[in-house]
Amino acid sequence: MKLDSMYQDIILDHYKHPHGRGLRDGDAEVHHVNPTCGDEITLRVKLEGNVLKDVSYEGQGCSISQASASVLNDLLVGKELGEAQQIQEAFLELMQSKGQLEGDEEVLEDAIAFAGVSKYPARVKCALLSWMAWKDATAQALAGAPVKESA
Amino acid sequence: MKLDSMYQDIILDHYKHPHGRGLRDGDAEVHHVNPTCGDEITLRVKLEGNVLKDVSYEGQGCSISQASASVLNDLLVGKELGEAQQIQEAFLELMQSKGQLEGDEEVLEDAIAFAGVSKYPARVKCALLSWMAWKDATAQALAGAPVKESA
Amino acid sequence: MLDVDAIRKDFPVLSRILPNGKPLVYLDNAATSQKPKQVLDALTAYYELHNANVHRGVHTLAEEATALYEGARDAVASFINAPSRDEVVFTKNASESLNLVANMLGWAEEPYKVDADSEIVITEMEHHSNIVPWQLLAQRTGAKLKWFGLTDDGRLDLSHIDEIITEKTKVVSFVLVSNILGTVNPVEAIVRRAQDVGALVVIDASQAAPHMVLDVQALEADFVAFTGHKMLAPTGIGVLWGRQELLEDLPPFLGGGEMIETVSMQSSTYAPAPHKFEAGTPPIAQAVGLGAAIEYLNGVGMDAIAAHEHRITEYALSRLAEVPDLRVIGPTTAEDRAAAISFTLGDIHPHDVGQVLDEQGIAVRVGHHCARPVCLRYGIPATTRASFYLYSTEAEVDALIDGLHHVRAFFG
Amino acid sequence: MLDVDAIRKDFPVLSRILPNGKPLVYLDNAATSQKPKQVLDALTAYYELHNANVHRGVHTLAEEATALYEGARDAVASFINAPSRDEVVFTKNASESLNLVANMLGWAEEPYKVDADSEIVITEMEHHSNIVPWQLLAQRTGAKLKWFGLTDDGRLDLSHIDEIITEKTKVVSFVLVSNILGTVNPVEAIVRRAQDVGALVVIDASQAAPHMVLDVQALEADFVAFTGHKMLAPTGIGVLWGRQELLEDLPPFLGGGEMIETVSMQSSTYAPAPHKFEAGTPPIAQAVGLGAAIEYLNGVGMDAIAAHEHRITEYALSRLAEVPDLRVIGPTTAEDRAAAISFTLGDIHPHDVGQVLDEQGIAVRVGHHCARPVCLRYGIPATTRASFYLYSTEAEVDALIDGLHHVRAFFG
Ligand SMILES: Cc1ncc(COP(=O)(O)O)c(C=O)c1O
Ligand SMILES: Cc1ncc(COP(=O)(O)O)c(C=O)c1O
Repeated sequence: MKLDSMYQDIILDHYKHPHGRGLRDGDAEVHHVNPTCGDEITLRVKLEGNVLKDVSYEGQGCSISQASASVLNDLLVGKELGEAQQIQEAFLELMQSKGQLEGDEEVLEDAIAFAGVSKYPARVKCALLSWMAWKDATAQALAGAPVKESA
Repeated sequence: MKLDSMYQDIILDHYKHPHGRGLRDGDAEVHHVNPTCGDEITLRVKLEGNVLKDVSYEGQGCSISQASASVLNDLLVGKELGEAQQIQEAFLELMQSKGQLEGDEEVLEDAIAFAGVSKYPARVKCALLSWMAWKDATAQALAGAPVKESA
Repeated sequence: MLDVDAIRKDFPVLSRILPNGKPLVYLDNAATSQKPKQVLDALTAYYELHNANVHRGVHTLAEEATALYEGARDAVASFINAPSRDEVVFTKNASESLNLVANMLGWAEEPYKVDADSEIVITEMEHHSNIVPWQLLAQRTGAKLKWFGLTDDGRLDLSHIDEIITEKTKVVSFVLVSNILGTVNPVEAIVRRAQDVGALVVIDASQAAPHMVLDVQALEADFVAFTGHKMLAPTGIGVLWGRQELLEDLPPFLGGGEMIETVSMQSSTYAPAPHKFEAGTPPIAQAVGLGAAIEYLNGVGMDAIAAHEHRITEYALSRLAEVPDLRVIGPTTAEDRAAAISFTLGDIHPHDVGQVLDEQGIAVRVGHHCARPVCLRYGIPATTRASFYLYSTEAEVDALIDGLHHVRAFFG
Repeated sequence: MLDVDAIRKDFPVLSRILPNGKPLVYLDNAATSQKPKQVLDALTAYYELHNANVHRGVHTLAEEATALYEGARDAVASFINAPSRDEVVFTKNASESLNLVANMLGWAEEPYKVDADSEIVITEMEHHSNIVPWQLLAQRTGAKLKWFGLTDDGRLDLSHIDEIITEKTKVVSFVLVSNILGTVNPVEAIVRRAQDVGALVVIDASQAAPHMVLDVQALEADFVAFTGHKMLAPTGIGVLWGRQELLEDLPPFLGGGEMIETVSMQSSTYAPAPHKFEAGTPPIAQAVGLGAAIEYLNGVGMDAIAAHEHRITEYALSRLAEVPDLRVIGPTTAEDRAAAISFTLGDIHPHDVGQVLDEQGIAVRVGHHCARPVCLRYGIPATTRASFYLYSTEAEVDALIDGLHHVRAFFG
């Protein structure tokens, strides 16, 4: 059934038991919304030198956007920035593939479960919400932006 | 042929040899334009008590609008206002009849030649231009408006 | 009673089988309606036989196109009981109609001019298209934007009406039927107060015109806006009705061809309304399509349509009440209520609800429905909305209910 | 060479027999073009299969409609060689596109803001839709409106360019191809000077997009406007192309659904371009129709269309020269000239010319063609205009010439 290709068990698991949720100390904070559906995320990154020490987040949204933030936390925390960026790019490529790619499990681990989502244009934005927020926050942290108050 | 029903000889005659054309002394002056085609008329009325002493005009436009002003001059000058107004209304009714009326020759004289024009919505406005201008100018003259300078 | 089976045959899309093999159950009518073949035929006939630019031609096609376009204006005027056809302005959608009014009032002379001393009143249940134009006007003029809040059961809270609509209020703009809550608002109380303080009244009838008798004279408003695509007509056409003397007094909005009387490089004068507000080549074919849609609606009868939707709404509300954890956002009875029903389903996100329903062929809308303040008011991120129309059936309601049980099982 | 016979078969209206028994000779293409059945089929397929509101749905129809609508944006972007699809804004017509720019510049921040110290430059051959918006902007901001005059042979008089475009000039807006004179304007000279003084350049390409290759990057303009109905597409759709950073920096125009990022009663933020400028339900079906029109035009080839029209224009100019008392208003050769030809015929009023031609089935436009300043400039009340397109034939030119002889005889 087509639905199962979107709602893999891995996704539903992350949705029901999100990893690393909650806002903790950070070097930069961003608030992103998906105007098409109203999904929102507040996300902070904490750097230590070249290493992504923490990605903490809070938000509301559908299973896809929530699970995707949880998977992001799993995948990126503890990585060097360069590697984290490669993972982000691999995920972006997968999501823009319109169901054509399967994703490299070596790189993306649980995130390959989102391959099925890439067939649904309206949901791709849900899956990308936290990843775009992370990219933005990291850029701000590198630029030395102060932590903003939560909006 | 259909064209001849619009371009009656009477109309072409008035067009080629307009009656009463030129601006003379008046009690009120108006400038009307037909925005659909750019036809323009400047028209003055001169009252003497209850009698329409003169209708003078200048303008540019198609054969229909020019001939109609000429016919108006013929029909209305020298009439009492009440009668002039009746003639105006009869002409208006004829022009709005979409080819259904023939017009009362007793009242409208040469103006019945315009019956064929009433079948052409875009041209009805041409035929009515001077008549609407006359109505407006007469109302202004009665209200005691001063003669405006030509625009 | 409507012959819904016969009506459904007029709408080609309603017999569509979706790529996953499921027949379409279209419950997204508040977003846009489907089109009967009568409307599509009118469009095709227009383009295949009469297509020309309007108003400025003496040739046969131009005369025919003009007669069709202006005939559509007559159809709209009589559909809304307008005192004059010249009060009907064609726009591209309801949003443009509302922006048109907001902009006119910003550029108007006294007594209409909205400026830093003015107040503008809207409500918390407006569609974004009746919020943002007024926020922009307020920002640009310094006027103050105020609004009516909502009661817990999805109605306007008019208890402070005299403090909200005051002597400073220049304009009150509100929705006749909410697209998210389904609430039908009490026009008279608001109009009465607005008239007392001399404020203009704008009514957003986008969700009313398709579903019930709309009588602009009975409403006693100054402006009424609605949109074609929600009432069986093509996309790309909207209507602004306005009282004649206002349309005469107020300044133009868009400038261009069609809306002028005479132009020189130094200055221009404007055509009388409605043309003053119709700059450029109008949506000719779309107006013709709207005329055909109105003919179709009149043929069925607006009263009969309203009665049918009322029945469906009652049935849907009673069946939705059976679904565990389902909370209707908006009035829970069919009284003073239209056929758009929003709800939440436990803590399953509406996006997920919609996706699983879609898998069963059921098209509902999910999100904030361009009325985000309503979601904020009720502390929810979004809703799922099912909305019905003249061709909706009880069987479709049943399919929705089955679908919702399936959603619960899936995420259970 | 075009296979004009084959092309004509795609256009149902071209085989129409008029009520007076005459076959239609459609020479009013500058006012609006006819539509091929490929475009009508695309419209019908959209409504019969995929119709839904766009962007906010997760259901199948909404996804399909969104893909079709956004696919049309891709088609437009590549048709005009836009660097990015996000630079293509859908409007209702070219007039709205031009008003959009004028309004944005009125509400913009520095350095774009047009205010009392600014100058706006247009030309005397603009369509009213590129005059009135700037007059309104000048009135409302106190800016000064200036313009290029015309030479006796229907070209822009650029001899005083340095006095007309100055350091105070904020925006220069001009027509690429005149709808009344047929003149093709020298873009580069104007753009060069505008860039020197830091002014924005707006190009009205309404009469260019249908007839020649349009490359917004080659033009080096900041904004380019055109309209669907003149290029085989439905009424109710226009395009504004704008440079991405400008669209990002400039404020929105119409407020409402679709154009927002997030709305609360207190304030709103806006979606990125192009959506920021597309308030309300867009002209979805019309965009789809425009996409189909572009596919049709690309199939024929814009270069081939331009060459065909050039040949027809040459032939028409040479044959018109045979008609006694006929004076072409505009360039008298086909060089830097498009296929809209205006003329006067002795002192026979154009209205009368058009009427007698109509009687013979020949549809031409008469009047000031929404470019009254051109008529004032040449001291004429109006013109008769014949305008050609990809389906026009030499036989139609011949019919026109015969018709004009008949007109002369009739009023002789
Ligand atoms: C040169 C030019 N600019 C602008 C327009 C306005 O186009 P529209 O009426 O579709 O807004 C036209 C056509 O009427 C035109 O010929
Ligand atoms: C209540 C209400 N007002 C305004 C609108 C805006 O209509 P449109 O998008 O056609 O401009 C809508 C529909 O989206 C609506 O439901």
